Amino acid sequence: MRYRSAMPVRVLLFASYAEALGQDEVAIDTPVHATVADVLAHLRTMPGADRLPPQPLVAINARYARIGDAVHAGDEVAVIPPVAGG
Amino acid sequence: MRYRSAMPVRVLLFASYAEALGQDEVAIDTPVHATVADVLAHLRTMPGADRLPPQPLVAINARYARIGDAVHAGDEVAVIPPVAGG
Amino acid sequence: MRAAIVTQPIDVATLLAEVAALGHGATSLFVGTVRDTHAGRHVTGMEYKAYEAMALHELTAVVAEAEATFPGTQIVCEHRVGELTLGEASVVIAVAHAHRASAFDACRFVIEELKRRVPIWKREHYVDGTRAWIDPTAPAPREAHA
Amino acid sequence: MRAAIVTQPIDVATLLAEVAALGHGATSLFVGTVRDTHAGRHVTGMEYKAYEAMALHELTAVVAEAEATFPGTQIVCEHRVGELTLGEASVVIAVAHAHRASAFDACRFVIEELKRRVPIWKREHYVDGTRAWIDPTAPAPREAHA
Repeated sequence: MRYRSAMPVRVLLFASYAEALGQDEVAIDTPVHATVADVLAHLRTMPGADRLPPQPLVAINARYARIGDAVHAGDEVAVIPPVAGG
Repeated sequence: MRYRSAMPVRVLLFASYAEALGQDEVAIDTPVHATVADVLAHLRTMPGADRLPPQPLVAINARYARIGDAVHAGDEVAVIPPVAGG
Repeated sequence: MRAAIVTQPIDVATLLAEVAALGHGATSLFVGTVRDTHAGRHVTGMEYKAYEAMALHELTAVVAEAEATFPGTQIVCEHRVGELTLGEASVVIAVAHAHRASAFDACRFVIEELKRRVPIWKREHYVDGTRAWIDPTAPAPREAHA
Repeated sequence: MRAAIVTQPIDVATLLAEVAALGHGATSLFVGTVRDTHAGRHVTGMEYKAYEAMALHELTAVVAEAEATFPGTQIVCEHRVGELTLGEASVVIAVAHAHRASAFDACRFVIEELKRRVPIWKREHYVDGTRAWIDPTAPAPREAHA
């Protein structure tokens, strides 16, 4: 096992958030033992990320998750704008 | 004008009430200045009328009416069983 | 608005089209159908009978009251009379509005008021060939009335 | 029960037929359609976008919860994604039950929960050619959200 190594995570952006960052998918590397909060912190270094709210809804592998939930290698993390279906 | 004369009234019966009296329409004569109560009293002298409830819903000329409402010559009085539409 | 007592099968698509408008974002439709069971008895068919002139008057009044109570709703309601087979629609109510709350509430209003005051009666036909006029005010032996 | 995210026009008759059963006396249908106005702006079209895998999961969960909350209901729901024109159905919910109260309540439950948690977004197209993703949590300047 390689501790301290980078861990690849796919981040999905939708609707106004995708518009804000100019892309709907970002591949990032996070430390192992990273949480959703770490992923968001990484995202906030990107141009346009100032338009994300302080506490966006998030999902891990297509299920709603909490900001403190652990993220694992290969996970798909989604940042979910206020939903507007119907 | 002929006071004290008989006044023709058409009485409509529906559903279980028509079944009870064996007919769906009755032509009766009531005194002038009669009310719905008088019409019902007349109806109660007929065979099967014991199956009518003490205070049935009534209508005069296709509008809900009260037991004390006046009935006029040529009126159509309906005795309305509990409705069951829908 | 439109209210009608009809003798032919009710066409849901027609009613939906009738209330459609570009300003409407929500449509609530209610369909009442003939069930195969009532109060624990197996039903084979149903006969609806109306005091037609009065039923049309009351149904029209109910629909008008619903549109007045929920401003902006567009409502169409048809109630069928005559002999119906199992699964056939006895009543259809279509309500459209800009928003869903009024559409739902007005649709519910119409069916509740219709059942409370529109002079229509139904006679169930049973497997054994007997028939009985339904009295919704009578206590049901095994289940609540639809 | 059935829940689906679809790209083709939703056929109301298909959904109604799908929930029909001889034991059902009541069907509540909800249709959400694209309006020509929102928050005082004239809308010319709408684009719906879903996080598809998650949207299907959540929509299925909502329908399953509705059937569990209102036992005896049979529910089908389709939500459309892609480009829609004015008046087209974005969502249709059909709920059948023996009795009307559960049919209405379950139908309302599904649309409310869907709007609360199913990850679908919509972008309005305006007369001036601009487009905007809708945030239902933002205060609307002139009217409440549909």
